[in-house]
Amino acid sequence: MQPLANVTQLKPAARAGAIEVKNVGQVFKTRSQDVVALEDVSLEVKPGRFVVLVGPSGCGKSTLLMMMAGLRQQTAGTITISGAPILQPDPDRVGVVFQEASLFPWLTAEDNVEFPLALRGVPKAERRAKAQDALKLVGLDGFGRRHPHELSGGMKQRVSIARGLVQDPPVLLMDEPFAALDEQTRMTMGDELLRIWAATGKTVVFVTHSLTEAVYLADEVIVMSARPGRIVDHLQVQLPRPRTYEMLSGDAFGSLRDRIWRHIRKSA
Amino acid sequence: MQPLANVTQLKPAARAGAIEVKNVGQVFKTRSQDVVALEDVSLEVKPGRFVVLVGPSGCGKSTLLMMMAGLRQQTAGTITISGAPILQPDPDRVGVVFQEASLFPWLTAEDNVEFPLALRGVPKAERRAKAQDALKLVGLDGFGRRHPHELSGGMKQRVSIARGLVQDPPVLLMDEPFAALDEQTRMTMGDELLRIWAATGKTVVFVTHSLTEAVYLADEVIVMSARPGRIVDHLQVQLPRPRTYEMLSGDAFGSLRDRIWRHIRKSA
Amino acid sequence: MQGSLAINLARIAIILAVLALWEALSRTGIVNPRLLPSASDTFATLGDLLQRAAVQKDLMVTATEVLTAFALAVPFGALIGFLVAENRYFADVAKPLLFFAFSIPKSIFLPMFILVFGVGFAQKVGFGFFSTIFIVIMSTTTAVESVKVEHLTVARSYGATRMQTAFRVYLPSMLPVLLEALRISMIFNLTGVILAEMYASRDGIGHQIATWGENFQMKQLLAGVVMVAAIAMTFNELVRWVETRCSHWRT
Amino acid sequence: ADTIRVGLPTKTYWPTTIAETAVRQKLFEKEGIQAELTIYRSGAETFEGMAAGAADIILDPPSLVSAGRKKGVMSRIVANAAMGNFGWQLMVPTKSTLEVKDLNGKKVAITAAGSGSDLLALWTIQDKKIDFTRVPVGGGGLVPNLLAGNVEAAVVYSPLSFQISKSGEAKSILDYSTAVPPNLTAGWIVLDKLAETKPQLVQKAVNALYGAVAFMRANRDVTVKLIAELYEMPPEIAALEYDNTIMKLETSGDMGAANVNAAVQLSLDLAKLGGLKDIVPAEDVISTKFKPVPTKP
Amino acid sequence: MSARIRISAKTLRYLIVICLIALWELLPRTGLIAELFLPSLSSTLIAGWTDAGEYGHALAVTLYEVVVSMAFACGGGILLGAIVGSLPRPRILIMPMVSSLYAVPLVILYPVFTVWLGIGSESKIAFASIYGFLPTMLATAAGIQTIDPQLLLAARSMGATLSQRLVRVIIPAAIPTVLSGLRVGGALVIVGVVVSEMLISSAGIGYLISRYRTILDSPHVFAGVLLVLFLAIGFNAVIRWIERKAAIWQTGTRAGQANDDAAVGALQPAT
Ligand SMILES: Nc1ncnc2c1ncn2[C@@H]1O[C@H](COP(=O)(O)OP(=O)(O)OP(=O)(O)O)[C@@H](O)[C@H]1O
Ligand SMILES: Nc1ncnc2c1ncn2[C@@H]1O[C@H](COP(=O)(O)OP(=O)(O)OP(=O)(O)O)[C@@H](O)[C@H]1O
Ligand SMILES: [Mg+2]
Ligand SMILES: [Mg+2]
Repeated sequence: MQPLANVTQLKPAARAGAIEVKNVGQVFKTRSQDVVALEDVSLEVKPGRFVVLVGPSGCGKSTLLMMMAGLRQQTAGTITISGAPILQPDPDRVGVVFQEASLFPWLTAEDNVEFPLALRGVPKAERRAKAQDALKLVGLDGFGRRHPHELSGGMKQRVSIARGLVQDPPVLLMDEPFAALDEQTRMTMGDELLRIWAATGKTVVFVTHSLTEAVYLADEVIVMSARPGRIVDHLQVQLPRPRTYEMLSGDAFGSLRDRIWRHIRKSA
Repeated sequence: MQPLANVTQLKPAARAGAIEVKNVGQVFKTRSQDVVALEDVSLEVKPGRFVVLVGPSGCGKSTLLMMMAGLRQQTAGTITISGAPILQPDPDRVGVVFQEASLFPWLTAEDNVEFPLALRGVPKAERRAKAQDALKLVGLDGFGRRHPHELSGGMKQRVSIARGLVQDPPVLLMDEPFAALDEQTRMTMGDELLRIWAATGKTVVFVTHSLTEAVYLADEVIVMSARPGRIVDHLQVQLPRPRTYEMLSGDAFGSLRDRIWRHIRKSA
Repeated sequence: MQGSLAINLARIAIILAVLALWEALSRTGIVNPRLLPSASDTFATLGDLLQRAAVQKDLMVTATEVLTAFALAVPFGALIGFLVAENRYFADVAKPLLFFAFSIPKSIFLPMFILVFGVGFAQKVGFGFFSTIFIVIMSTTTAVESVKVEHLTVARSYGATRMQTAFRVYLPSMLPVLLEALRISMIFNLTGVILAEMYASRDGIGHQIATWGENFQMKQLLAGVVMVAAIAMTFNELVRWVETRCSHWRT
Repeated sequence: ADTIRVGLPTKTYWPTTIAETAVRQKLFEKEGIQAELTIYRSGAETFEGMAAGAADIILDPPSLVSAGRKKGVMSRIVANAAMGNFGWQLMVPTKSTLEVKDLNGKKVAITAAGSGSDLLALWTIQDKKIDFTRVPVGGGGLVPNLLAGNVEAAVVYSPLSFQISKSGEAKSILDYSTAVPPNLTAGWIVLDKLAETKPQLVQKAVNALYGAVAFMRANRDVTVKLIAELYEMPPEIAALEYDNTIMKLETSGDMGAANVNAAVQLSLDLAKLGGLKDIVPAEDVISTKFKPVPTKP
Repeated sequence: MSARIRISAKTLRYLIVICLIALWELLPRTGLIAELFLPSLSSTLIAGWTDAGEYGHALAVTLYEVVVSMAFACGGGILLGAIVGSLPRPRILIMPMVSSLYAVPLVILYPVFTVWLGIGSESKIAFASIYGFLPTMLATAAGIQTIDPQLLLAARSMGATLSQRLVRVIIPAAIPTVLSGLRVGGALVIVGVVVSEMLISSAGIGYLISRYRTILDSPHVFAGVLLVLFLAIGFNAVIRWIERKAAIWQTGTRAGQANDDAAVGALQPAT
């Protein structure tokens, strides 16, 4: 385990949206043995970048996201967001879309989306309007009054994405948000996300298993290895924006995808 | 709504694993209005076939599977499995892998996998052995003693698949089983599934959003349209078996994939 | 594990603090020591009382009655509660009636128990049972209702029988609520038996306690209360032990 | 041997001493019967116990017999046990200077509305021509409330009354054993049915009980020790209880005696004060069939 | 399909109630039970009617005590139960102590309590509040533990404060358990008030019950009991009303699914 001694100094001047992860480790204590989920992970994300995190199942992607969100404390190292260490959840700095939809079953889709706004005391009319917009964005116009159990798996996930979007934080962490979606919806939503990102200048950290999606969306792709999770590659995707579907068949795209693929194949 | 009059005659001689869906419809009553999820769906699956079901999010794939499993009653039409109508769950005829992992949180991974066997009174030693095999198959060797909350999203899904496999029924219904897996694991598991399928002669109905995966795995692909769900295409995949990754770049593969893609794009 | 040590220490500290406060209140005369004998006096009396063969016998009698009533009420009540929750028809018929029965002070019915059982073991157990069963039924019903549908669906898809669903899905998911109910039931049960003993009895600790109370023997009364509380706490700890063994999957 | 089930209203009450003495001196055995003692919470509960068939012979005031007859429970007093409220006192804290007449408009604790202490309080109001509020505080609440000053006075039963006057916490301002004219405060009661079907058993039981009374009168030390043990009290207080209560109990128990009818009537009249409406004639609550022949130890 | 059954369930329930009422009248009349133990319904009603004023006053006193205690017991119990249940440390530390505290037979100590609280309404309210508070709190805290931790995680990520998590996540998610806590706690409050009035007091229904009982006036005793029954009926009606209001919150659990008609059949396990 890393000692906590090498804590970085606060950088008060750092811009909103910057993420700095330094020598972070996470050890889970289970009854039988200790599980080292992440070991010595360091990465730096400049504000406004779209970063995609890929890696084999169980390598610690969700765990890393949870730590960035302040929902779990790392057992070693430090995480700084917008220049200040993140010690507890702070919706003004970071928003999360979870891997499992985790909607509140007693609220309708629209109330679920409004939830984070309600917490902040946004007036009813304003948050209703925002929720409607977000639901329209994810293609769930007209489903606002349904309860989660009346929605399909993909619809629940989309409500969850909408809930993440209305929060509008400078850093958005998304854990496999499109996993339950069909390819068409997935593309539409990917483009939509890129549009919002470009317009708002958010920093996005996005976990996915689709390498095509990874390259299509990312400024940078971070590749993690299997247990214990470490960073094995950090690629810059130099493809021009806006991205188009034609690029998918280009050479640059193919070679990036291949490079990631080799890493994953090696470590899975 | 269809009257129940046109019930098909029982065909006692039908072979195990045959599925027949006739004019099936499903209407959900919600507080505000009635939702027609499925309308007049008919399909026939010969024993031992590998059928993949694709369609836009919310088109009724999960609902159709639930009805085939006897977990939900259709509001119109009939469903026959192995020659007899399915009116309630019957694990001797049909096994299900659910879209959401739905593991029992109070059981360890291995106890979760053993669960269906324990219900049938399989002796402890035997079911332990089978569960170990199934866990090994899904790459979770050594994770047997963990509880679901100690597993990653993809791991939970794999436990759920293992639980479906140990049951060994003639018909296996799988609802997006690989959605949370990375591409490498997904491929390995797909090949594993095909191997088991070929060896046991099961009928498999498999829901996925990955069109590549659909064509790679299937004997037949059934394409559904968005609400109300109907069958818009039923393709035979004539690619030879065993399937290889080289086929993915072949023309036959590409044109099948394109054909499905056009349907999905139209209806989503 | 070091966490549980800290918690145990904290718990002991709280108990000691309460005892110290009790002792201080009484010693300094802030509270009339005749009305609230000091903790040390009470525990000294407790020691004396426990030496007595008669008190030991009373404790044994009460403990037997309490355990018998409990052993009868819990399975029986859980079964009814389960039926009520499982069967809509039965629920519609019985739920309001059961709930209604629960809100009536049970001590009104003590004479009826004497009428049916006479005075003795059966009557105490009967009343203990009667005081407990309704809360068991109600808690079971609620516990059943909080079970997750997905888990039931999974079990159904594997063809689980009614019994299997009950023991393999309902029971584990209901466990936290059920154990809490068990605790509360035990307390009701204990109070029920003691009330019955106070009402009419040849032996039992409740009968003793009533006498001490009516004769303003505060030391004995408090010591008796401590005894009863100790029985209940022992049981509590037992339930807690089961709880920690069964619920480690919750975090 | 036949068993007689004796129902007693409270543990620390003289009937318990009588019955216990009879058991320990083997008086029931000498009569060829066995006894089983059950202690109830109060007079009314004891009566219900008998009505429910859980007790054969009980000790209670005539008023309950009267009320019971109106409610379909047919019983009678077969032996006269006491002709006064021995040891019952109206008490105030030691520091208090209040007299009985000063209690006008004050609060006086009783155990329960309609109980023996309530009757005595009502009698006080009527007899002393004053008015005070009767506050039911339960047996366990009498002394605590008196000491805490929630009430100005309390009607206290024996031996509690001796105990707190001995300890110097309270003093008596009215002794009901002398103040109230003699009336039949308590007698041994059996159901009519039992008296008819097993008169022998009833006769033997009263023989043993009055044998015990005789024994107690003759053996002061043994009895004081017994009281101290039963009541869990120091011997001094047990001695007070012996002198002021046990020694004043009826020794013959004969319901045929000349003064009995009037004494029962007076007792019922007092009960009327407490709100008793179900009054039957005095002769209906008593039975003269059994005249105790004290068993010799 | 369930409509017919539902009606007949209701009918059956009424039939049972009518049978009980008939038995109440007939058993004492035929002499099968002595009037001392169970006076006939008619004589009970007559007793109650002749002293209607007295009973009316008693009911007012009791009702006041019940309502106030209910606010303390249920309100406080749910709130504290939710807080304690959602914080693991205090839960482990406090809960065993609280349930042990409840194990102290309060009824026995009640006479001593009156020394400090007086014998008026205050002591009844205090007693009934404590009596109903602990089960409500314990039940709520237990219910909290069945909540999906993922939901709490989500709320935390959105910056929900402790009180927001309590009101917006924990309580709604624990609604079925909270409701049962309310039921149990409320019923106990009624019992607590009546019992404490029976023990020590000079007003209220419990006082009347124990007073008439001391002089074996069973019709008047049961007239009081009848009033307690009415209190219970009234309380039951309130709870059912709340339950109906809350039904929408219970989606996703067994209780909520009862509303989904297609799923009703699905709730019966296969045989
Ligand atoms: N609470 C926990 N206790 C013990 N081990 C845990 C716990 N949570 C996660 N783990 C372990 O940590 C590792 C990383 O888990 P994590 O959920 O971060 O993986 P992931 O990269 O998100 O995987 P996936 O793609 O399957 O979602 C896994 O091996 C998992 O078993
Ligand atoms: N219990 C219900 N009540 C009302 N509507 C429901 C219910 N269950 C499903 N639906 C609706 O039925 C439709 C089909 O749902 P289903 O879950 O079958 O979709 P799906 O094809 O599996 O979608 P996905 O790919 O997103 O999982 C959806 O529009 C959904 O909103
Ligand atoms: Mg993950
Ligand atoms: Mg689905």
